[in-house]
Amino acid sequence: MSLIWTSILMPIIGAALVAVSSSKLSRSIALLATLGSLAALTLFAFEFPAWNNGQYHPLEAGPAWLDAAGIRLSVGFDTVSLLLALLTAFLMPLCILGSYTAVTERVKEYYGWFLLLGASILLAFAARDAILFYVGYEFTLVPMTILIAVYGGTERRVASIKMFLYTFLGSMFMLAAIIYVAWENRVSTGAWTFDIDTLTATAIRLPASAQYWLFASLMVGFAVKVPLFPLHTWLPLAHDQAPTAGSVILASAMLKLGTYGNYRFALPMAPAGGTELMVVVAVLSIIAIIYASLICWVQTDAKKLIAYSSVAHLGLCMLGLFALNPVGAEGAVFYMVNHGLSTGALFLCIGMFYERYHTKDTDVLGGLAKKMPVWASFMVLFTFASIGLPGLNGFIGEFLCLGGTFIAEHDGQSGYPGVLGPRFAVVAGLGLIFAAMYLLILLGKIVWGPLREPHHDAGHAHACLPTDLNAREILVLTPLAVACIWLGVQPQPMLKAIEPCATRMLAQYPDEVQRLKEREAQMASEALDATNLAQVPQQGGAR
Amino acid sequence: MSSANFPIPQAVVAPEMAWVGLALLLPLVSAVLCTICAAARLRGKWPAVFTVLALAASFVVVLRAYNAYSGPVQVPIFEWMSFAWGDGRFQQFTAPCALYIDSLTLFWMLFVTGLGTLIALYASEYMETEKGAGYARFFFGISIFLFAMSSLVMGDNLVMLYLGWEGVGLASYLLIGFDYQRPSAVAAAKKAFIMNRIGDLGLALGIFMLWANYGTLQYSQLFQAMNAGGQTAVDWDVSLIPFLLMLGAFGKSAQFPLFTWLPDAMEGPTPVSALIHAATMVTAGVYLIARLYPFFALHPDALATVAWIGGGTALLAATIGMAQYDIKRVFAYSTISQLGYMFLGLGVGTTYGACYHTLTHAFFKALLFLTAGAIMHGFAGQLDLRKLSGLRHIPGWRLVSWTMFIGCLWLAAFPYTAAFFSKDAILLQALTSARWDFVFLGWLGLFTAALTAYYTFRVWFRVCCGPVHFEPAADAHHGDAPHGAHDAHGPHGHENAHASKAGHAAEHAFHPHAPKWAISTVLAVLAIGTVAAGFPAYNEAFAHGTNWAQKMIAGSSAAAGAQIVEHASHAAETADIHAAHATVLGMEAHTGLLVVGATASLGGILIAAYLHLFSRASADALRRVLMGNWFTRWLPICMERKWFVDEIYHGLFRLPLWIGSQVLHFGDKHFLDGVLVDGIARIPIAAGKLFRPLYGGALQGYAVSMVAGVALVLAWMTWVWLRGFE
Amino acid sequence: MVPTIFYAASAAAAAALLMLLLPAARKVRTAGTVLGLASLAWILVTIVRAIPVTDSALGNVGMTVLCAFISVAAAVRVITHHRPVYSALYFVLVVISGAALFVLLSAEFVAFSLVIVYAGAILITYLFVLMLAQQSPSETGGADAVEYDRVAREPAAAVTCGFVLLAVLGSVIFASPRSAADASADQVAAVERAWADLGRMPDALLERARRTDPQVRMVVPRSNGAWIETQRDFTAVVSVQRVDSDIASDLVLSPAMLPENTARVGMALVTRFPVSLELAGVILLMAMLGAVVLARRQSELADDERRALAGLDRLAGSEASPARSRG
Amino acid sequence: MNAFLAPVSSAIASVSTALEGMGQAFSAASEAQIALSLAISALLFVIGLVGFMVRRNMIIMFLCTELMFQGAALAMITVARMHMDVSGQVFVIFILTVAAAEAALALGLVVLLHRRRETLSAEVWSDLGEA
Repeated sequence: MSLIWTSILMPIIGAALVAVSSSKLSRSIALLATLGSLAALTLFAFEFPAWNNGQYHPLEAGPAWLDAAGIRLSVGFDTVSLLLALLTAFLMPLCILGSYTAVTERVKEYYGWFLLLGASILLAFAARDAILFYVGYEFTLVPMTILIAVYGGTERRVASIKMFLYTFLGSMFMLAAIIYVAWENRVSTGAWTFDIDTLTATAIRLPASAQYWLFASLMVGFAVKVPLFPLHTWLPLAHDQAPTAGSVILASAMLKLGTYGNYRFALPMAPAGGTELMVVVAVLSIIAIIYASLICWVQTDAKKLIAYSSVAHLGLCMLGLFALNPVGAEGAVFYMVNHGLSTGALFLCIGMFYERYHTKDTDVLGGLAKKMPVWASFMVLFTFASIGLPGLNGFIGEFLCLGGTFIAEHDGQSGYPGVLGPRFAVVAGLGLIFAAMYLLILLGKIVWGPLREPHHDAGHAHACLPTDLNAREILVLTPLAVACIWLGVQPQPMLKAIEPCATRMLAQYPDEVQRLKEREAQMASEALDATNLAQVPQQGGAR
Repeated sequence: MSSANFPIPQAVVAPEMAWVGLALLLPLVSAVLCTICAAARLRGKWPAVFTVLALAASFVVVLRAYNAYSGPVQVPIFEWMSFAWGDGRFQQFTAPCALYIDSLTLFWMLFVTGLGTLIALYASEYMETEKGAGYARFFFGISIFLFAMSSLVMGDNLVMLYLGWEGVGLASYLLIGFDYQRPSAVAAAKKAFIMNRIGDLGLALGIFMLWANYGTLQYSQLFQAMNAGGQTAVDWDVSLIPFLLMLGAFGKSAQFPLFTWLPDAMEGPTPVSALIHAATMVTAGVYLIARLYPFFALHPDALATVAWIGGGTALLAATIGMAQYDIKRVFAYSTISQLGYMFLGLGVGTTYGACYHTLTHAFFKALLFLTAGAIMHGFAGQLDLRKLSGLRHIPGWRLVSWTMFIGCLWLAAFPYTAAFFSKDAILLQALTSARWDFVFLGWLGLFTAALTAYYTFRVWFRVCCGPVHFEPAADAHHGDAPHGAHDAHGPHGHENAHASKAGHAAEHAFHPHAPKWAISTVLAVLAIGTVAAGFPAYNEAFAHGTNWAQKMIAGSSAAAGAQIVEHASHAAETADIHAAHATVLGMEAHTGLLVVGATASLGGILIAAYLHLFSRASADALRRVLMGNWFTRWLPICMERKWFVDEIYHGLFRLPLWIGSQVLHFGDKHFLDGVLVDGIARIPIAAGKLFRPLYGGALQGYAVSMVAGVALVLAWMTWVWLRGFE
Repeated sequence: MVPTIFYAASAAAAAALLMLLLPAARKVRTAGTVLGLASLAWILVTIVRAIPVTDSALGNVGMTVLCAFISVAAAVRVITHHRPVYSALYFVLVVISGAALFVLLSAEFVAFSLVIVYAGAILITYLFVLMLAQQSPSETGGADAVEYDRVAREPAAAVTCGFVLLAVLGSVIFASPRSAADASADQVAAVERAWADLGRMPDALLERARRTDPQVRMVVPRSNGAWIETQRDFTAVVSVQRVDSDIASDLVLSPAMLPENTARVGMALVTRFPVSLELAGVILLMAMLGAVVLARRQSELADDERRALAGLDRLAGSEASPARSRG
Repeated sequence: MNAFLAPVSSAIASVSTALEGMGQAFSAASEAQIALSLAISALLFVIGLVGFMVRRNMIIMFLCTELMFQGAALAMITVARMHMDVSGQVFVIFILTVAAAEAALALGLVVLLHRRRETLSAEVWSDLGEA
């Protein structure tokens, strides 16, 4: 437990140190702090006993924070949250290393806020108390808004305000839902608590109508964060305007808070609601896949393109989650991690050429393979990881998500009856084609083709950067590349570890879905009876 | 629906055979070494050395496996994607990294690794102008391709197959776009990958469907489950499985709806065209169908669809091939056409014919492409058959000319060549089928064979015979010709005469360099291989021995072929009996087909000889006649313009989607974000504007709002309080 | 039911007030006046009809209604009159009618102090200041008053707020019926406290005892140490020594002997609220000091300002700060 | 005639009794009178409040606060009468004190402000605003 707190507090202490240090020293402190956090978390992962049971570890309640409201500083991980936290901790040092030359003004503040961002995301993943989760979840907005609003592009103000307000509005619904469950728990047990497991146990006993609204409001909060169509419009703007490292963390870790929220709260807490609304969410996810993919196709801004592709990819992730069977859930969780790696890496790649050319417009810039072969190699690798090439990490999640969706109607034998089925998988599968299309178009424009450079003399304004990547930048991308390949070749340990979590999340669903199906069958037969009854007098009249 | 028991040999689990995995590992190692070469900025031929050695070693591994082969084996290597949430058959997902080795696998692997080694050797010389990063990149691509192809063929389950399937797509993408600074190459690479992805989606859905029905994706378990009878559990009819798999096969093997990427793929370096886009990768579709042949009986029309698509594509591609001027494009269309034959063979039920044709085709088409590559290499990228003539007479080019001649004879299915026998097997099956449509397709195939002979020898007579004359291509830099110019706009008939005059000036300045040892050796070896590929058939036809190819196919899942077709067409007799008693044009089937096939082949060659060797002007005259006539005008135009398939696709799919995307993009920005999101955000802003005067700084504004607040709070409290009294 | 009528009447009153506040034609203002008086009557009648009036209280109620009309009408005039001096004078009317209401509620001392302090002192101060800041006719632009006196500021919002508040207050009035038991308990407690107060006023006690019985020589403490003891029937018993004997004997004081209101107020001030009394004194002192300081600051500031203005005049074009006034 | 004059004569009688002071202070007050007085106090308070909000003359605004004091004081007296307790009256005395102090200071301030801007309008003093 102390290791968890170490990993969360290291960045915070780092931020405090950065605040009092000099600009020169700040990035080293930040790097050390994030590395320390990663080290603590890695140590924790090594001695983590719960890889194979889907439970939280450690399980004991933390010290009281607000005793009157039963809020406790309880932290602990299950496999999924540990993986996502490891992803965050893994990306943080890389982001900091990647920002060395990108940020030249207000350096101290940048690293300080960045560390706080990382700490709050880690807190959200580590929290075992719903309010603690909410604190982490919501506090991410503050540093992120500042990172965008101060270090962003030309429209940074609009972008940061929109991001803040949009996601904040969403999470209000979520908070309300959590408090509602806590209140119900208080009514039944007489004591306030926000312990997630307890709340889940309470929530699944609520009547179906209550669960419906519970699920809907949790979903609204998380759907904004995911982001699910049509609540996605804040994301492209935020990505477009954010500094590179901000984009990386936004795409890789912050969006995962949304899907993680679904995994942790919406789905297990309100199985009846989830069953009712599953088709709605699935349809929205599919719309997101197709819609965002098509928009990517005509994007000329590289970063916006990747941002929209995140919308599409996370749509697939949500679809896998809402297939409500272990295959889809495994795929979705795996995809959460791997989308973080490949998309984060793509943002880093884009940031690297942006630093050199100060443009992300694929109409102006192109054919960089000639000038930057090393960069181009990485870019191609990560693009294919994002396309979902088998052997790289993206494939596993994509394949399982689609497969889970496909077999969702395969009831009886898998133990997890579903509703979605092949029709959904086919339409979502079009996304695979579109993904190849827009990402290869991106590659074709900026990596391949004759060299095109912007005309203004700022071509190589950045004096300290060579034409191709320098050692530091290679150092940033290499771990990501290794991770992408390694997870594509050896997903097995991770899949095994996720499996108990997936089944645990879905524990209530087989019964609920069965009930839904029975209800629908009954309604159908009643409708049939009604039409038969309606026909009788008609026939009589005809005679 | 098909509970018939097909005699599929059961696989034995043999972990001790893990060394076969070297066939996968070695190309991967060489890929890594190539990467290191690139990183270390080595300028030598090291990447080629590594690759050739690795591929040769993996060929040796496959040979050893062939020697050690005694029955199907399953070789587990490590767990890749496997998890279970219960004990039931449908409560697990198992996709290990494992190998499934049966005779079909070995049959494929032998020519894949063998040809891969040879072509890599060829490329070591062909690509020498690119030494440095490009050289390493090229051999990286080749190595990755070989790895992926091996995984595709040797994989124990459909997920491994899918890995290879997409992996060869990646290699193809990287290699077609090898000359990445040429936009046409980049576009071709992109097109290849995306069109393949359409097929891949079909394959993926087919895989899911198989999984949903049989609860496993491993071949041996699948076949067992198949024999035990499928379990229909999804709301889609299980008989859709073959159609979905077919879509994947059509994409990878460039069949009718998805074939347009292959001609464009000729943008890649010629060794790539030879290896990937002629000999090996494009046969993956054939392999897929052969491997999963029992499942194609799940729908009675599945195999008929394969046959129709194959036969139709063969004819379509042949007609286009007749009107192309770029040598590589002619060969590309001939590849599509020949692949059509293979699918025809699969469709009519002779997996042996299809697979054997794959083998022979692999050799002669690789040979043809490599000779084309040699010409391109020597003539600075010139590939227009109107601008090359009489190569046979140029010193140093004899080997090329004659090896090309061998390739052309084989492609034209000249009697008693290997290709003749393989094509024969396919057409015989079709012509003797009990189904009228298969017989029709057989005759269509024969007609196509005549066209094939014509366009094949059109190339050879044009390029290697006649007076010596050549023009180097406009870009003196070695590489691949800018086909784009000819591609879109059909050439004008009378170009020939003028071109030769214009070319004379260049002729003196330009000296073609003849191929050196590596290319020559490879050409020679391949020519021998091409001839030797006929051995199994000769053994059967003349020595009445066993046909090696047939034996190999018969030992695998593809063997179920004949029975399935019979089963599907409800014919009482088996294919063999049927063929034995069948007649072609009143003669005994084998004899009849020999006569008819020889006639078609020789007829095509003779017409080509007349039009393109003896009287070249008459070819132009014929074209003028056709073009001058309103009723026939469409024919040459459509053939030259490739039946407008690309344009139709553009108009039918790409353009509407693109317009749709623009609309969505606009809508996303201005409606969804602009009107809805910002519109909602404007409500509080408007409310703020409404109350703004209250807070202008004047005291009373604050007073009013304070009083209003107090009044409202009091009102609410009073209301609550009063409710308490009532 | 009753509150609903009251709300309607209040709404009418609010509408009338709005009509009076809006810069409208004379007819509208007349209509507003009529409507206002009618709705005021309506409010009062609603109340009187809601609560039965005993005959004995008829006079009090009638007087209260009369005073209500006067004070409310005057209050409305205070806020609607365009000329500040008249507003101030109408306020005097409010104070006087208010004092009458105080008297009707048996608070004579407060009533008189109200008249003296308000009408006599505070209002005069107001008038002084008004005179001091009086606009010349040229400033008013020929109208009867300056613009900021004539045009009300956001009357609709203000009247709406006021109406809501009035409705709330009215609801409270209607919602708290007092039980007779409460009233009598209050009465008992009040009488007891009044007798106890009397016990702390030796002279008054002696005087009352003598008034009851002229033979009383002195009042002595009773056996339990208290000076006075309350009886059930609102009478009280004191121990007295009569002129003719040294032996203490009981004397019953009738309710008429209860101390008068002013005495009780005074008693309460010094016995129950001594600290508040002191604080009030301090407040007055501080106010006085504050007024002195302000008056001093005033003249200094005036000098400063004059100097600043002169400086600003030299620096041409930067008259920004005075020009910012939005009058 | 008698019926018409009866309320008037009884009113005069009640005033004289009230002025005499004794006795009536300890009898239960008429509920109607209490309600009426409270209503008047509410009206005065609200009118004062409205006046404070609508009038732009600073002096009148302060006058309106005095109106509100009146309302409050009347409510105090009424409730004191209702409970027959003198604390309410005592409190009104304090209110008077505060009102006097407030008047002194407020008027001083008004004069000060008037000196600075030569107007009594409250709206020239809007420095609280953001603009």
